[in-house]
Amino acid sequence: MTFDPLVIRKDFPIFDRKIRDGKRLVYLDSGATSQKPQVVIEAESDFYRNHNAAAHRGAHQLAEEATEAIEAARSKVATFLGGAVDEIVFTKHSTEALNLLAYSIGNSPVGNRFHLKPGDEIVISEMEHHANLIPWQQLAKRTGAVLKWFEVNKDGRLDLSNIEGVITARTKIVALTHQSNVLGTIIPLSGLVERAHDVGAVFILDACQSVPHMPVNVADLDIDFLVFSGHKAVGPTGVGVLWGRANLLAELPPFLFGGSMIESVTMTEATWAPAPRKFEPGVPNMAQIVGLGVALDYLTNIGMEKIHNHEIALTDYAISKLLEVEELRIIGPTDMKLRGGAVSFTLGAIHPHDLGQFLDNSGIAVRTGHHCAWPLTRKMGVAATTRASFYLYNAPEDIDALVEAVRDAQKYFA
Amino acid sequence: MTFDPLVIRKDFPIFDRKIRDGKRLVYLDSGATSQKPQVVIEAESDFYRNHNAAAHRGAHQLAEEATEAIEAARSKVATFLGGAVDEIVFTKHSTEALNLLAYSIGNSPVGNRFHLKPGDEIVISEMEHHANLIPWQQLAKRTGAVLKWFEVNKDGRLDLSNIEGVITARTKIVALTHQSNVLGTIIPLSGLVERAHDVGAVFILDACQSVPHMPVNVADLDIDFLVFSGHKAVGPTGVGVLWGRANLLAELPPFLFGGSMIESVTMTEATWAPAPRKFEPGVPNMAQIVGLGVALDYLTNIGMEKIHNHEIALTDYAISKLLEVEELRIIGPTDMKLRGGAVSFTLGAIHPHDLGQFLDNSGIAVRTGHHCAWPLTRKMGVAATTRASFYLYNAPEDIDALVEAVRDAQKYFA
Amino acid sequence: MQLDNLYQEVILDHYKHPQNKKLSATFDAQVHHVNPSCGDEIDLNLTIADGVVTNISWDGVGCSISQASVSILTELLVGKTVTEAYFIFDHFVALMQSKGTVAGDENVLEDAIALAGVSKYPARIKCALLGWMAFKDASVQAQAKSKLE
Amino acid sequence: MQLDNLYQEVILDHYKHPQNKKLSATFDAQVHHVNPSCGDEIDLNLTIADGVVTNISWDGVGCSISQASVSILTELLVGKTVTEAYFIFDHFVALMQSKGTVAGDENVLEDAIALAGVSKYPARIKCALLGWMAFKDASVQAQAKSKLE
Ligand SMILES: Cc1ncc(COP(=O)(O)O)c(C=O)c1O
Ligand SMILES: Cc1ncc(COP(=O)(O)O)c(C=O)c1O
Repeated sequence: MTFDPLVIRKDFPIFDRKIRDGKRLVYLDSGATSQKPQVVIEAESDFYRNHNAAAHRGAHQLAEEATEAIEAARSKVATFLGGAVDEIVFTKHSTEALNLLAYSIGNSPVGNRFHLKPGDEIVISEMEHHANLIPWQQLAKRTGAVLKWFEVNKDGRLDLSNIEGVITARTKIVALTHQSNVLGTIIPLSGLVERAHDVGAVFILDACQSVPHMPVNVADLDIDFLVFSGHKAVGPTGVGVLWGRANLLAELPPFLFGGSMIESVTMTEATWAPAPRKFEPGVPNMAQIVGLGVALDYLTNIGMEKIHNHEIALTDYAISKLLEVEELRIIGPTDMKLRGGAVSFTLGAIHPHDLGQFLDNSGIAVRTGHHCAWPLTRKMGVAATTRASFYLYNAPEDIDALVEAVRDAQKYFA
Repeated sequence: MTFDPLVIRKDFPIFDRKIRDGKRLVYLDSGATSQKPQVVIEAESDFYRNHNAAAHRGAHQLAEEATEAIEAARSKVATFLGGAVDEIVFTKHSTEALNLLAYSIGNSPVGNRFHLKPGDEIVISEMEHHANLIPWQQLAKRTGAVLKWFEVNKDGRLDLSNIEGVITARTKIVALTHQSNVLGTIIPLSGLVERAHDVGAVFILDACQSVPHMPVNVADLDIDFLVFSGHKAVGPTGVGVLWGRANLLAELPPFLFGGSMIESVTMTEATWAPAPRKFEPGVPNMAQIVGLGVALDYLTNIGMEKIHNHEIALTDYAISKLLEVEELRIIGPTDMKLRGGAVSFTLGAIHPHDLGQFLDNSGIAVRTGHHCAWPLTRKMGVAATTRASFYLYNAPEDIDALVEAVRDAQKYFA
Repeated sequence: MQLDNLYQEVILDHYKHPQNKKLSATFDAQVHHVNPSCGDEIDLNLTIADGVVTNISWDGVGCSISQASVSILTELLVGKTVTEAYFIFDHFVALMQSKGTVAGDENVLEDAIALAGVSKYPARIKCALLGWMAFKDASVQAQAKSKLE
Repeated sequence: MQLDNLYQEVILDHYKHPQNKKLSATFDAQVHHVNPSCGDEIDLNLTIADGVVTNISWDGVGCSISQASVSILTELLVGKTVTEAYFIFDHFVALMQSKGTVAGDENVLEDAIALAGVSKYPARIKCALLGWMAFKDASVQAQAKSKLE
């Protein structure tokens, strides 16, 4: 099957609508959230119409079917990531998954391998989304651990010149984003993971911007934990994934407490079910989990490798076209070997808000601002940027529309 | 408009399906999760098909529409509960909402009114669902606070004979369930709330089993926080609500950290946006929030008072019919003035699992077990019960089917 | 009735007349297992002599499936070598997890074949396995103990 | 073009030639406000003498809407009594939050009426209000200070 974004687009009902009085929707904001194919929308509806009941509770047929449905989705996620089924924990989004890790680590008693004491170190980078920055910053404050980070250099890559000085014998946690949601930079993982393991730290990967866009296999990467959000991977809103190595999930204390995560409960004591149940109290976001399973099937059927190649080609085209625009500056690497399909830029003195508004008026949806990575935009010396991010339903015509509108904006605000 | 469950049922597509090879679905498990009307299912789909984008981010039309959609839902929830719009925090379920409170309280520094020190007291009851028990039990362990509780007496009511001894000057938090999910007991709130406020404690209401079934107004009840789950109120899975008084939400530290909940961020420090944003990091469960808004509209159009009266009548009928069955024992009050529509019972020596399986075979969905309230079932002297729970789409014919099948089960297992 | 596939005569018999349901005074290992989703509990005592299961006794509360399953287990495994018992155990677990796709070998499982229908009711598999998991746990403990002696 | 409703000539003029964009050396109150969703920032100095706004100066980074809005504000409010300034403030905020349902009174708002189109773009309302909120904050501080003196 050849890869044709215009054919793929037909699977996504939202492209049938018009923007700002009749304009074609040019959706270049998939880095924030992706659009949903009809099969995913239908999967959620079908769950409600035919199988809705509280999974893992009740011995009736609907409850059995609901259980079967979410457990089947769990095994799809496991296969997609190359992990084991009991290593998949469903959350509401990657933000929750990262907070789960930070709080569970914070709950670890003395003697537990995750226990943090004053002076222990947590390593992140200046490139992190707030979701992979603030939870660690606050955990450090609560425990007395020290937050350290890799800096970002002028061309938007991690400064790894002093990797031994950043990840040290005191490091317990290394938590990094696979691909920057602002710069598009993909970090060189293998050396970092190796160094983390050499010093006995666990390696946590924020794969929000990579899992939806390229083949990611947790075993190949040799990481310890990974998070991503369903809504960025053509899945429903309200569902995210934490993957963790079985032996680590076994040792990690629980985060949220409630029904169905227990082994036994008295008024004063509780013991926990094995993972993943231990981390999933309450009636699950069942319809969303089912939808996510179908979303990953959809991506798999098209092929993650093909999707990735498509995005690389598109990004390459976008960067070359954008760079032809006077005063346009790409914030982040321009070498396709170092990056994925999120392209941030500035346009002379035109404020991104104004540019974004102008683009919107032409039917083009981009994101503007600091993209929830404020320390990074500050470091890059810009107050805000305009970001175009691509996915499987984007075509070169979308890039052409973007570049043309950027030029028009220049005239408008001149 | 007269209230007719058989007409209402037509709004819920799941009742078109058959159970166990052709039997009518008699759904008596709404206490675990409710079924969804077509309008709610359609609202989620419509969001994805027409308005999907990351709310509160991006200046494009879809993002505006998505923002507008979830904020409109927020104001519907506020109106439904009698609170203010900024007092509504969306979570994934009530379990998360209760954990949010417990963790945020645990994050409160010295000087904050929520700060807990060793010796401070947290009061719950033996009637709590695990979701309103374990978070407090674990918070007590983390902070050195003392967990106390109201006992439950033989007929399944709170023992309030020593209210002054349980809620004392040292009490900082009183967290109680409005209606027991096992016994159906509705607790007498006003005296408890008054006592909590007299000693300066905050009152948290677990309204999971009341908000979907009767008019609940936070101002009338004079409580401080309330939680409920959308999926039990004909809403989507994956969305819950925390309501809190504005001044208390303002003082409460945040729980989950990430994007869109901040005022400013550096690598080492962060400050927070005002509530509700402070408690809602990450791309929200948007389609589910929108669906919940439509669910509450649906309930409001029918009328919460009417729904409540219907359930009272149905429960009254059910209890009288069930009590005619030999060896059947109702666990919980039988006086309709003290209770709502969740009826737990035992049937001689027949184990609830076996009874539940038999009922399922007749198309009747009930729940069996300890219903995530293990200390309570232990206290009531039973290992497990069978629970039938009612909602607006249940009719007397469902009760008749239940009672007939219970009698058949007695013969089968005799 | 469809339900009869689940509640076979043998099961209801064992449920009404459970075998070896009285904890022995002596044992090599004693375990307590719980099914957290329903609160069912079992205590099981096990004695192993020279690699042969010589005694299994139990007590507990639970549904007909869990009670019958452990009752059948005691009759089936006493007298078998630990190796034979593990072979039967594996066979039984595989049958339970088969979602009704395998029939099970009556020569291996004897009366326990009556539990085959359980595999079509996912929520009940844990009930059927409760006693078996307790046995497995106890056997590991008993063997560890005998190695120490 | 539809966008012209938002980007009126007056706005683009003020954006390109912002008024009073140089922080004064003296002031009764100085505030720093931020729009957390985009990172735009403003510093604003305010002087109030005998109940009259005598000086407003500012500096900052932001989009055309936020820059024009504060520029217009400085021309509009200087010379007004605090009471008049608050009246205009309330009128402006109400216009911004109106979702395009009210027209705004040009006699009250003068050049600021040009921002009326913003109210139809919910994501931009905060931009238009950034400087106004800074002014309000500063005025409260300046008055509190003058009471103390
Ligand atoms: C009284 C009560 N509290 C809390 C919960 C937990 O609700 P959820 O699983 O939706 O978080 C339930 C429902 O199971 C309940 O009945
Ligand atoms: C790199 C990265 N990490 C984390 C997040 C947070 O994702 P979510 O809002 O779905 O939790 C995002 C998306 O906004 C992201 O791009």
